[in-house]
Amino acid sequence: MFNLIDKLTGWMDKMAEGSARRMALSTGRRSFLAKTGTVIVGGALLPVLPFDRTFGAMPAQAAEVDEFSCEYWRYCALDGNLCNSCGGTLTQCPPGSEASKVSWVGTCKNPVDGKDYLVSYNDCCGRTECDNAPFCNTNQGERPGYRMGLHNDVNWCMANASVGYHCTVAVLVGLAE
Amino acid sequence: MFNLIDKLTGWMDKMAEGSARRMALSTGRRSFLAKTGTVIVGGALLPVLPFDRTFGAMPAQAAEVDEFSCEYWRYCALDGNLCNSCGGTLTQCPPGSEASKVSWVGTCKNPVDGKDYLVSYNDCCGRTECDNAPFCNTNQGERPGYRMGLHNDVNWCMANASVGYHCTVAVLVGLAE
Amino acid sequence: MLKLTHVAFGALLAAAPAALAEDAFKPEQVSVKETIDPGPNVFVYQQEWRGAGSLAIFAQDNLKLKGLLPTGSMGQMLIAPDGKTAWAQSSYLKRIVYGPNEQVLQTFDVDKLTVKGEAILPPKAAMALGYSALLRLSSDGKLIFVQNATPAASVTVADAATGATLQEIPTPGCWGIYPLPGKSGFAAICGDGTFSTVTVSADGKTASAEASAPIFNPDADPIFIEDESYDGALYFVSYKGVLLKLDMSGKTVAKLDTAELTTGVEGGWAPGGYQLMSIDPKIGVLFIQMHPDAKDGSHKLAAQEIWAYDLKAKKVLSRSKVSDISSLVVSKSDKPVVFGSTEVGKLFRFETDPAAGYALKPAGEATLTGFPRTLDLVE
Amino acid sequence: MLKLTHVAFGALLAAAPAALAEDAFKPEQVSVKETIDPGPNVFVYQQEWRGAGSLAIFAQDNLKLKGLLPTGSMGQMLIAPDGKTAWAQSSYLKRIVYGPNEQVLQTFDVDKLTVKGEAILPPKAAMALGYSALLRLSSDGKLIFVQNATPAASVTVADAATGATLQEIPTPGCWGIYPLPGKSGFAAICGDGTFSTVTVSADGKTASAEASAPIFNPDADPIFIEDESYDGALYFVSYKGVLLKLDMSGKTVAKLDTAELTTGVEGGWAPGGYQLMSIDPKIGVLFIQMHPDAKDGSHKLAAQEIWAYDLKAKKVLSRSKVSDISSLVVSKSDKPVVFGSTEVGKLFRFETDPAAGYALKPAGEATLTGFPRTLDLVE
Repeated sequence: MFNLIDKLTGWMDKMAEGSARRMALSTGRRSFLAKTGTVIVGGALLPVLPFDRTFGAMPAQAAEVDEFSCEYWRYCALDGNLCNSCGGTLTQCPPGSEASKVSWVGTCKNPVDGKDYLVSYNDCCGRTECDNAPFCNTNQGERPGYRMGLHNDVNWCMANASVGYHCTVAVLVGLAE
Repeated sequence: MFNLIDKLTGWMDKMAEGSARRMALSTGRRSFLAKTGTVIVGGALLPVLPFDRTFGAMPAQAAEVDEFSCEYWRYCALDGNLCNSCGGTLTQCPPGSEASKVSWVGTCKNPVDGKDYLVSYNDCCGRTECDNAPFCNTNQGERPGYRMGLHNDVNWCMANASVGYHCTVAVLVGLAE
Repeated sequence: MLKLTHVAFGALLAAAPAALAEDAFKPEQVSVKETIDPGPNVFVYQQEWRGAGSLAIFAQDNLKLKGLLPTGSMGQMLIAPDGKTAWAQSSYLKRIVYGPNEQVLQTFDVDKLTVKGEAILPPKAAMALGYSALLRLSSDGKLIFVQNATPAASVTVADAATGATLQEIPTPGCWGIYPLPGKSGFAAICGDGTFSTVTVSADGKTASAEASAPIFNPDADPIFIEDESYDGALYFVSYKGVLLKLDMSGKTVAKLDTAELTTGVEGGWAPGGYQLMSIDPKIGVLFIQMHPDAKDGSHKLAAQEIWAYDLKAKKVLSRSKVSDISSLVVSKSDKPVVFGSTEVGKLFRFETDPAAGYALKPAGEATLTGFPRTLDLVE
Repeated sequence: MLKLTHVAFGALLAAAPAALAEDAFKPEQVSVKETIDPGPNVFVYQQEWRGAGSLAIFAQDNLKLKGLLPTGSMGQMLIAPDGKTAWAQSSYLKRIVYGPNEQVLQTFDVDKLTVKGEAILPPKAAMALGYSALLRLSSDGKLIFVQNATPAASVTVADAATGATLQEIPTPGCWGIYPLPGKSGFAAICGDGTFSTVTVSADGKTASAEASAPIFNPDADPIFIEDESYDGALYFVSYKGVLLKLDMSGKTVAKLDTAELTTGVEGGWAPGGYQLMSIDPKIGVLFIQMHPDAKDGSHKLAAQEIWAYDLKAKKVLSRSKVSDISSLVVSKSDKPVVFGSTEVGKLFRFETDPAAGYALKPAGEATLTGFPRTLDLVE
């Protein structure tokens, strides 16, 4: 037991040290996903939880909402400032900042194709918090820290060299049906 | 000339190192004032400028304004957060902070006795800026930094060990007629 | 060589002599207030993510601000049961938002508002929104527990007197710190729906853990991490409004009872916010933040009502309309006072009416700054 | 010894397998944008007094935010004439608001938004509200001048390429830094109404100073420290609205001309705010923030109107109503664009109509944070 914990946390910490870019380049991710039902997003091993349909559905007008609004479909579990309003894009951190090495994941329905996508919310790090950008606090499928990979009340810059929180991107990393 | 500058700035820096309390206890201040027309406030030598009456007068209702409002008469040249709304009083810094060793001076008319008072605006230092308290920005007689003793756009915690700006008190240090 | 051929000392020498009145005027003296005003306090942690947060101390009776204690960024606060000592865990980056991060545990004297000491923690402490379950004191008051996330979860155990780190306990997949009654240690909520009971040795240096049976379903109806103790039990509430009553005193955490807050109520009401509930043990009443039309993702919405719920009778006593309260705390009194904070900078004080099911009446407000999500009070 | 008798890895292992579609979905990859978007920029320094300030860069044409550069607290910004390099002087206290203060000069690459270097300054730099005259580049671009206040005034001279401190020049009773045209050095405004011309040696290590004749009356009608250059002269404005045209090119500063902005205008209008005026040299028009009912102490009031003043014809061309603009900057264009900031977090963009005396028309806005009191732009 003890060995397992040591191994796991040791491995996880080591994973966390790897760069997001290196992980993202791994071509084996999708097959890994299919095999284990887990997602490696920027270095952390995260559970892929089925979208909780207990509560209501997406608003009808979601398709018309642009990506600079908190109502945009990808932002269904985002808690932070939009990087695309701070010099970045939907998936790019603003120049000079760093992408977080670890991230949390949401499951959001794309109103155009009706499919549920896994969205990695990477924080961008090492720059002053970008309060110039819209602050969004949506929480579909969000869980407290006991399901860390689904938790958005922590600073996901935690594993970076510079932990200052700047803003958040929303990156499509998988399909969940 | 050069010696004089060295002496003056050296002396001033040395003065600035002295504590506000020590200076305030000096009983010789008022006679010093009368003699030189200058004020030592918390360690800095400041000019006593006559109240500029070029522009308008105090509002008529000033006498009824309480000391927790920016309109209170003592605050006529204050730029900062009121310490009496942050755990201090009109003349006391909040517990845990330090009174600034240097300060700027305003000349404010007391609507009760009609007299002009010299008011030392000491910043309180070494604590988080107290934005819980009202922020006042009045500027009667205020001058840019070329009249430093009348300037309120700098952090007057500058000569303290901890320079974090917390809030500002308004201390009556003289009468100007 | 600097050659100054003119005199321009400005503020130093160029003074126009003023006529000074030779009357009875006595100069005032600037000073520093020695201690805060006496009387019971409300503590609010004003968190910042790009600079210094602060721990604000208000008078319970009129919300007069008694002073601020300074912290770093992304921190948590902790108040001793006697209200005389406070702690904060927070981050100090070399360049505030970049560069090496020094995570510090500060110890404060509440009466004097001084920093009594600081200790450097292992650089793993969770940089999280304010939650009281992330920085805790052991029930004997000797140890401080700090929630870590790297993102792997663990707990740093520190000496409450010195701040010195004694050990780091891995708590993989578990979160929150719930001090065990009558012994040294804590429980944590785990992602599989169990609780882990971690017992810490007397010297604070070793620990053992024991899992409970399943307590809740984290997929179907997860629980908030906010806890409240009453009558020897610990209460949690789920996203859908199920109240859990737990026994923390055994080797493992055991479920004693459950109750549905919203049974028979129309409108899709559910609990929501951050520090979303508080129990007044004198009267056995839970005050909880509720919002209507609940759906997946609405669990952090601010309250549109605060409900007073009788824990013994298991029924809602009153429902009071409020504006955007996202965290609250209630005093321990026969006639409780509720303090609630908004996300946009207000602290509200509500008196309650025992004759009207402890319905809330607005009775004061004050200005807050930053992200004020944790409140505490000591009578 | 930690003895865990249960598995509760939560996020690590307790994963419910999801059905994954085997279609054409191609995962996106998170990355970092390499450079900011091309095109002319507006720079706004967002000052903070309890944490990290930032230098915000907006597109001139649509106010889209291109990114932020990080600074410490109570800082100043400086932009190179080519707009490719920026500097900031700011304070980094060990505990953000208390403890030893390290005053840092950062050098930034504007296109990449990177910190190219930092140098530690003598710990005397003025911790002042944002004013462009407090951090300046010499006219040859080789030296940086930093305004100090202990409160004794002096100027630190640093190497613009390395940030290294070369000397500290005492400037007792004088304030503001106005680079001399065509040579190394600066002028400063002195409290007796003169200007001091400080010439700095080629290696930046020594200096000499020369006083002017009286230029203004600091008691009767003080001048703001904001300066604007046009047609080889430097312009200042007084509290009462007298425009001073100064020659900085000689051994001492000389007054060339004065003009009263408000002659013949009813309503007690006067200039006010922080960075309160800006000249478009292409058309020789000054844009200046004005407020009515001026009185002692009103000189920092935000603008209720912005006036366009023809410097050659010496007349007001237009008066445009605005809301609470406290600082502004104008582009160098035949059809200038005015950018104005408020104290409450807005950046406004105004287009001007040459046919209507360059009257302002609102044409865009963006959100600002902190205390945004200095603006700059490069075409």
